[in-house]
Amino acid sequence: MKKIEVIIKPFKLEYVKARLAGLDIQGMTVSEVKGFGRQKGHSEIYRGAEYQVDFVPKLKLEIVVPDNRAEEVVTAIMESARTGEIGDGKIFVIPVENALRIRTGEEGDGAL
Amino acid sequence: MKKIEVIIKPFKLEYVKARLAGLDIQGMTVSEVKGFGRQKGHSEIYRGAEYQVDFVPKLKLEIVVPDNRAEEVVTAIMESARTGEIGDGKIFVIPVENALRIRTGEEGDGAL
Amino acid sequence: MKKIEVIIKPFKLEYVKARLAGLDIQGMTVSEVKGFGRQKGHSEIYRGAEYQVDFVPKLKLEIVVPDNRAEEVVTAIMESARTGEIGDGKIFVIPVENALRIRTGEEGDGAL
Amino acid sequence: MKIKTLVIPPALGLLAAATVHAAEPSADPASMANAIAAVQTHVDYVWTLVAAALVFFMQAGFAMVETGFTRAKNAVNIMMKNLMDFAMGTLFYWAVGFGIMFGASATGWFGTTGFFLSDWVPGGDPWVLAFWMFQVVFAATAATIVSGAMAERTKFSSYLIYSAVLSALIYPVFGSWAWGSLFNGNGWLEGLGFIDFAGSTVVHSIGGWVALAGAIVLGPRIGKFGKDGSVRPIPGHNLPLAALGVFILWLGWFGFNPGSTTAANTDIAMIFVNTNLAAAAGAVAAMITAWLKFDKPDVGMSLNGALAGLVAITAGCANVSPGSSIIIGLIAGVLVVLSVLFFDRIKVDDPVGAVSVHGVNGAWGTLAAGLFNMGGFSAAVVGVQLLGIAVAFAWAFGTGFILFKLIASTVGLRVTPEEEMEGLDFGEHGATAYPDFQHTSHM
Amino acid sequence: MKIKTLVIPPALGLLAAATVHAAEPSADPASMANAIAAVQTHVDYVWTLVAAALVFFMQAGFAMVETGFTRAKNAVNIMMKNLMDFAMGTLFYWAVGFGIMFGASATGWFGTTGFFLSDWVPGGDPWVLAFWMFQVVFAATAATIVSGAMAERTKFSSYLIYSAVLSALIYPVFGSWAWGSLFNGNGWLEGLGFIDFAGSTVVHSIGGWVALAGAIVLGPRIGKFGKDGSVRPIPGHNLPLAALGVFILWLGWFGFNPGSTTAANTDIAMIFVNTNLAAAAGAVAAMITAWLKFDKPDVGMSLNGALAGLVAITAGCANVSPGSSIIIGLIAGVLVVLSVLFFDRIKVDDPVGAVSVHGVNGAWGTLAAGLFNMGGFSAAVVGVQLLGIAVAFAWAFGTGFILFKLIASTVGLRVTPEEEMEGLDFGEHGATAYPDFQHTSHM
Amino acid sequence: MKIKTLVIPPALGLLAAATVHAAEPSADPASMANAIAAVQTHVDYVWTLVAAALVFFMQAGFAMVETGFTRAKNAVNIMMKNLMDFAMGTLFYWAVGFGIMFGASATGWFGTTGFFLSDWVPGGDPWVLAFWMFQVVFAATAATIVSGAMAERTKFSSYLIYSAVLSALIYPVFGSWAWGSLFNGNGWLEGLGFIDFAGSTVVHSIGGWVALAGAIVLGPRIGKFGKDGSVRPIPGHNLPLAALGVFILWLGWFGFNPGSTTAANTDIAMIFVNTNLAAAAGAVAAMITAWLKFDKPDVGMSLNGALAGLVAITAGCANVSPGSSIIIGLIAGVLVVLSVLFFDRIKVDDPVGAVSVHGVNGAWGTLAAGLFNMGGFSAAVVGVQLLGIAVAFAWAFGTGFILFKLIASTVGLRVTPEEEMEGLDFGEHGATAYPDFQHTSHM
Ligand SMILES: Nc1ncnc2c1ncn2[C@@H]1O[C@H](COP(=O)(O)OP(=O)(O)O)[C@@H](O)[C@H]1O
Ligand SMILES: Nc1ncnc2c1ncn2[C@@H]1O[C@H](COP(=O)(O)OP(=O)(O)O)[C@@H](O)[C@H]1O
Ligand SMILES: Nc1ncnc2c1ncn2[C@@H]1O[C@H](COP(=O)(O)OP(=O)(O)O)[C@@H](O)[C@H]1O
Repeated sequence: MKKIEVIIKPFKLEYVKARLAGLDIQGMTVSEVKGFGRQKGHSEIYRGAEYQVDFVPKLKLEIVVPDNRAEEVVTAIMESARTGEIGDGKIFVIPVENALRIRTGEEGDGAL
Repeated sequence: MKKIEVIIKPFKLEYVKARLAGLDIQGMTVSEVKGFGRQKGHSEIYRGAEYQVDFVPKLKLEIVVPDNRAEEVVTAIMESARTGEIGDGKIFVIPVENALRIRTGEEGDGAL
Repeated sequence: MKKIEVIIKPFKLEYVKARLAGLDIQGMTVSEVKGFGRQKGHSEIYRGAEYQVDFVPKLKLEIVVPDNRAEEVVTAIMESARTGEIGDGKIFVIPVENALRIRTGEEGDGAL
Repeated sequence: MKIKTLVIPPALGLLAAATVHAAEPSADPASMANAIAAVQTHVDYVWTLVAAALVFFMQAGFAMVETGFTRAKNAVNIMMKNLMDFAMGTLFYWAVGFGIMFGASATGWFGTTGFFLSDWVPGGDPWVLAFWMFQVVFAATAATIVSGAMAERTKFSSYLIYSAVLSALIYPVFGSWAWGSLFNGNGWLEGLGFIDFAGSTVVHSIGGWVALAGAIVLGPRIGKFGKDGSVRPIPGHNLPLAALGVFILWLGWFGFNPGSTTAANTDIAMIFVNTNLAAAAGAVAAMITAWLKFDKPDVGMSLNGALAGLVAITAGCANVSPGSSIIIGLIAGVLVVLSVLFFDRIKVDDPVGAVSVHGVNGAWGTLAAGLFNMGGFSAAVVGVQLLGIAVAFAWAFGTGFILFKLIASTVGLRVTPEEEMEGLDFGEHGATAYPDFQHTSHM
Repeated sequence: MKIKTLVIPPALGLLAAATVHAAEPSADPASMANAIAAVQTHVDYVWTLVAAALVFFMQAGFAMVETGFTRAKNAVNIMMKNLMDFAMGTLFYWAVGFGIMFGASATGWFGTTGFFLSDWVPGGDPWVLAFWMFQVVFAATAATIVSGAMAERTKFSSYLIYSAVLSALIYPVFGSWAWGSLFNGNGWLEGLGFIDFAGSTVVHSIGGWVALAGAIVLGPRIGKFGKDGSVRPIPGHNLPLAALGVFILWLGWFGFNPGSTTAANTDIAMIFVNTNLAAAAGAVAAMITAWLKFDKPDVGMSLNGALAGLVAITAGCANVSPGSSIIIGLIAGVLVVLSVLFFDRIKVDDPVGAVSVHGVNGAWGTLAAGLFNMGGFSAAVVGVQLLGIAVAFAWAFGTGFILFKLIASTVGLRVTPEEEMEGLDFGEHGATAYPDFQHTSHM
Repeated sequence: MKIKTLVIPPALGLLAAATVHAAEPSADPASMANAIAAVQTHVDYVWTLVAAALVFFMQAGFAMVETGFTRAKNAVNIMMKNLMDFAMGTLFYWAVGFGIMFGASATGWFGTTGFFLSDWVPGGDPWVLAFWMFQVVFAATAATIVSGAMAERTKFSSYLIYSAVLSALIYPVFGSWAWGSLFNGNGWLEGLGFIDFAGSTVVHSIGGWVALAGAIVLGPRIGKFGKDGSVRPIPGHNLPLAALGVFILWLGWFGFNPGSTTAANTDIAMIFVNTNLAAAAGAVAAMITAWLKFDKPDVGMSLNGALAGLVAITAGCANVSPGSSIIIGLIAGVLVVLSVLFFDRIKVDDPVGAVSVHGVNGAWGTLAAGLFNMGGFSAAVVGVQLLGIAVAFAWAFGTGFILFKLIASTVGLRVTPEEEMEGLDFGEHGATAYPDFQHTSHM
């Protein structure tokens, strides 16, 4: 199995979710993160002093999929999360040795 | 070493923590996440319009353990986090190549 | 590629960030987490009852780097995040099979 | 008892006579009658100005309701709009609006004297100052109603333009028709016997219909309506703050309605009671309506129900009985729920329900003031009420629509989609409402 | 100066005479005396009603304190309870409670006239309206006290039932014993000389003891007490809001206590001072007590200390000296800390400390009004105070206990454990207090 | 109408005569004149005490502004400081401060009678109580101003010491110079004709300059200034709360300024209007200044602009015209922006801008009261104003500096760097402002 970790712009969540639903992807886990990268944060003003906000709000999606589905999922995310602007985010593919469903104890691909 | 990533129902944290303490597990890292899966979110009402809350609040635990302890930890979590209802969550086992303790510079299992 | 996952004390973020900038590290992703480990939480008082706060606020940094840069990055983080006190945190090195830049579709080290 | 007095230069010594402290009247009857009148005047001032302070506080209530019902990324913008429509409204109403609303009229259509508070001269009767103070907080209320309906997508600079025009022109002109005679004016609508004691129409409907115009010209927020025509709620970010706002508004209404006597007398008792009963009935009715319709007692609707009751009793608070007030409030509570659903259905995006609360229930309250008149039902009275309702709609929606269209086609009314998605706080103000990283610090 | 007047139909012209504007008295002595009396009446109305508005605002204070001291997942529920016990309380107190509390009594045990505000007829003396307005906000205060102690586990619909019964029966019956003679009633307890100027017992203890009954019948929240008998704090979610609530309550008490004169006179000065001194002393004493016991100046205890001082001075605010007020407040501040610890020890789960603040310190304050009586100490006076305290406990705890047991065994009093864990906001209201995802937007 | 009266023991029956209810005057002229005077007295009490309640509420405003502009990890500490400087301030001003400020003076430099409210005896004239109530909330305002400038790094116990000294000595001594004659004192500065109607200098500058001393002795927060000399903003955690605080303060100012008449008369109208116009002008001017300087309408500056306008009009609210008030407010709004930038540049770290808002604009307002005097410009008047400004600075900054140095070198003024980084909430109070884990519950 692979864990596909994706960093996206927050407003893209709906698009990615819809697209993955189309692929019949059963689950994912989302968290709020701050990203630091080529896309520079804004400069904000606080009581008269300008300051650089280095970190940009992003969402991180984690989706564990069977090995054979990794590619199509990556492609789907790539397409649905893209705006073409700097800061669209990254996809990281990480090996997963096992997955278990707590409720039933199922293991492996069947647990997803 | 293995990183055991666990998605659980938030109120199960105490149980899992207590159980792991029994196994003398030294550390873990917890974060708030939103889960999307078979367990459907509620429909909520906001000013007269019903809407589906697709994401369910979950906790993610990350516990890095020596290879030889992975199984017992997985079992312990499985037991203590289970309610038997849909949405109990998942356990993912991910390979870890190295671990270091920042304070001392210790590496490998000793750093855990 | 490697994903370097780091748990640090929150106020160390600036130091680590500055140090990594010096190494010309292009990006990272930060999230708020609660840590459980040797560093014991405080006991707090709430309306007259003392209680143990088991979890300590930490930041988690995730930095994906080409294999050949992992070591220097680990060393840099180790040095910049250290205070020498319990609870300085951990570094975990996790294998990454692929990375993609959503904007351009670039893959591998070039996507970082 | 020593008191601080105005630092009066000798040349203005006349004033001293006018404000002679009533505590030492001489014994002859005429001067004693004057002394009694002076004390009454002092109570009138205290009451009118305390009431004005309560109405002022409604600005905080509106700010909390609006920010609670909208997203965190626009919270700074909401605060700025509420602060600025009061601050700029104050200056524009001082310079222009008050004269138009209450000045003597050369034309018969609006006042043309009393700009820049020129009715007052040092040493003169200060009543105009007390009266202005009470009126300016009303003008600001009308202005701020619109803010909610246009939330989360309006350019800040364009909002300032709107706010100036409303305070200086739209609100005062209609106000002069209904209330002008309270000072130097003489409105045609009040001449017909139009009943709107504290402003269901003059303040709330005017604000509500301009808000409707604004919401229409702006169009809905991105994501509010699905391509399939579905309504997608965009939940706010802090309902406890919204509830606090409603409590503050309810408090403020105890200045708004009974303060509209601008005199301390025993009439204020019934107005207090009516105000409170209608608000309570509105909240209960909206809760029950929502419960029946959605199977849950919805908090947003219940809060709006209380406000709807308050708006609806505002016109008739001095001429309907407490029992009628309950009925008026109950109907308002039902109405606000149906109205929110209706505007959703016709795809007008009003993030906080301002049109339903203030526009629709302002109209209902104005009608109710005729229907439940304690003096007995009269078709003529109801007819005038209907006329006033219609005129208010035509004037406020009409001028509002033109104003917003004009702004839209010149400086632009709406922020870019990018800015809207990122939040107006950053785009308009370079700020964030909750900038501190460790918001939840430990577990 | 032109003012808006009630729209009076000709048939009610009598009213006009009653409310003749005091500003133009004729010169003969009798009419001048009337004119003076009229002005005083106007001030009385203004003061009573402004005070009522301040007491109303205490609802917001309670809402903020309660939501601050409880978890985010129940915040909407807290808001709904606070909104609805005021809204429903208003209607039930109008229909039933006021008549029971202040009506003429056929039985000697409670009033039986004046339901539905029937003591007022158009054109009649409006004092009953002003008086009702002041009393209804007191009834609602008693009702809302209970909300905090029963927070985070009570079914919303059952809470509404409780709230109606308290406003219509439990509170008014006891109220009629202690305060009935303020209007048409004639209470046996006041007949004995029971001193409770603004309601340490009548409002706060009654609320506090019903709260105790509720907390006992409900049982503790899941997780509050460990199986080993340990006390596990369940911290709230927003202490700044709780602090805001305490400031609002403190403000409201400046209506609660001095407003209880229901007349504008110079007595209110001492009542203001006493109220403020006791609150200050309570906060300081609670802080010090907590500091000594826990080694830290605890915020929750300090805030509750201020409230405890306020509750404790409520009975005696008009008959103890400022110096005594400080002592009363200091003791209240110590007492509230010990009491919170005590109720924890006996495993009564009161999330916000309502029983300790209102029940215990209401009793202490009532006793103190006897002990520190400026007229001199008298065992007889203290005896009556103790009687009143005991009767209040028996009545409120007794009827409260029966009521909650009845509710529990019929419609059910407590939500399911699942719902409790998930939060009442979703289960009861289908809502979330903080629905916006990006709560902390950028770093 | 039956009312509750003080429970008066027979021995104190004299009081009854003094507070005879004005409603039943006998017909002879002398007693009728007394009756009229009594009613006026009642209105004076009501007005003074309602105004005091409004000023009290400013504590909540300060608490919200300060917590909003600082980080979440110090929010409990801010609440405790605001609660405690009022609570302790009340007790110290009762015991010591009031006597120093308004007592008869043996030395000519400060009062030496009237400690522990000893000017009042049961049955005596209660005016001293009403007057004390109004003055204590002013003293607390001065105390609380300092809290903001010293936020996020001051030891709590040391803050309590400061707070006691300010309420008991620093504020009252200066107060006695400017306002002592309002009661039994006789200040040298007022003797020269110093104009400070409601305390631009007496309250705000005194607070502001002590705040400056505190900020300097403490040094900046860790991270505020880069090693390279750069200014690094430390954004607060909740701007909507800060905005709520400003609205509350604005409301409170309607007690602060017009209440300073301590009498109900027609003068309060102009004071209300001036207060409101200056605040509005301050907000607008600060917004525009910030917009020009930073290209964005900054919310923090706009909020501070409103406060700056309010502070600046406080001295002259009773002797400048409405038109002048606008000018005073406009200049205050510009000044506050420049001043905040200036103090940043000279590396004084004032987290909420207290020095700029209260110190600088207090001075400006005091000068403006001379410059814009309605009675005409006089160099002598302006000279006295400048003298007062200078003396206030010397006294407040001087004594503040010595006090803080003394504290620093004995018990210590500042928390450890570790504690500062972790937050004072934990270190000082063992607490967390937002302890609930699931702050954002679902998406
Ligand atoms: N090396 C990295 N390791 C982990 N996360 C990264 C890394 N580089 C970028 N990111 C994440 O991806 C986000 C987008 O990256 P950025 O460089 O801004 O733009 P782009 O995706 O267009 O290359 C960043 O905000 C950060 O969260
Ligand atoms: N493929 C997946 N990848 C990552 N996380 C997942 C995946 N499937 C489920 N999850 C997480 O596990 C949680 C529980 O899964 P769900 O399908 O609801 O029930 P169950 O655990 O009973 O199978 C989800 O809310 C989500 O956070
Ligand atoms: N086995 C582990 N797996 C995952 N995270 C861990 C583990 N052990 C420690 N951590 C994280 O590292 C943080 C620091 O660890 P701790 O044991 O307190 O001190 P130290 O870093 O000095 O060893 C913890 O708060 C926790 O977030």
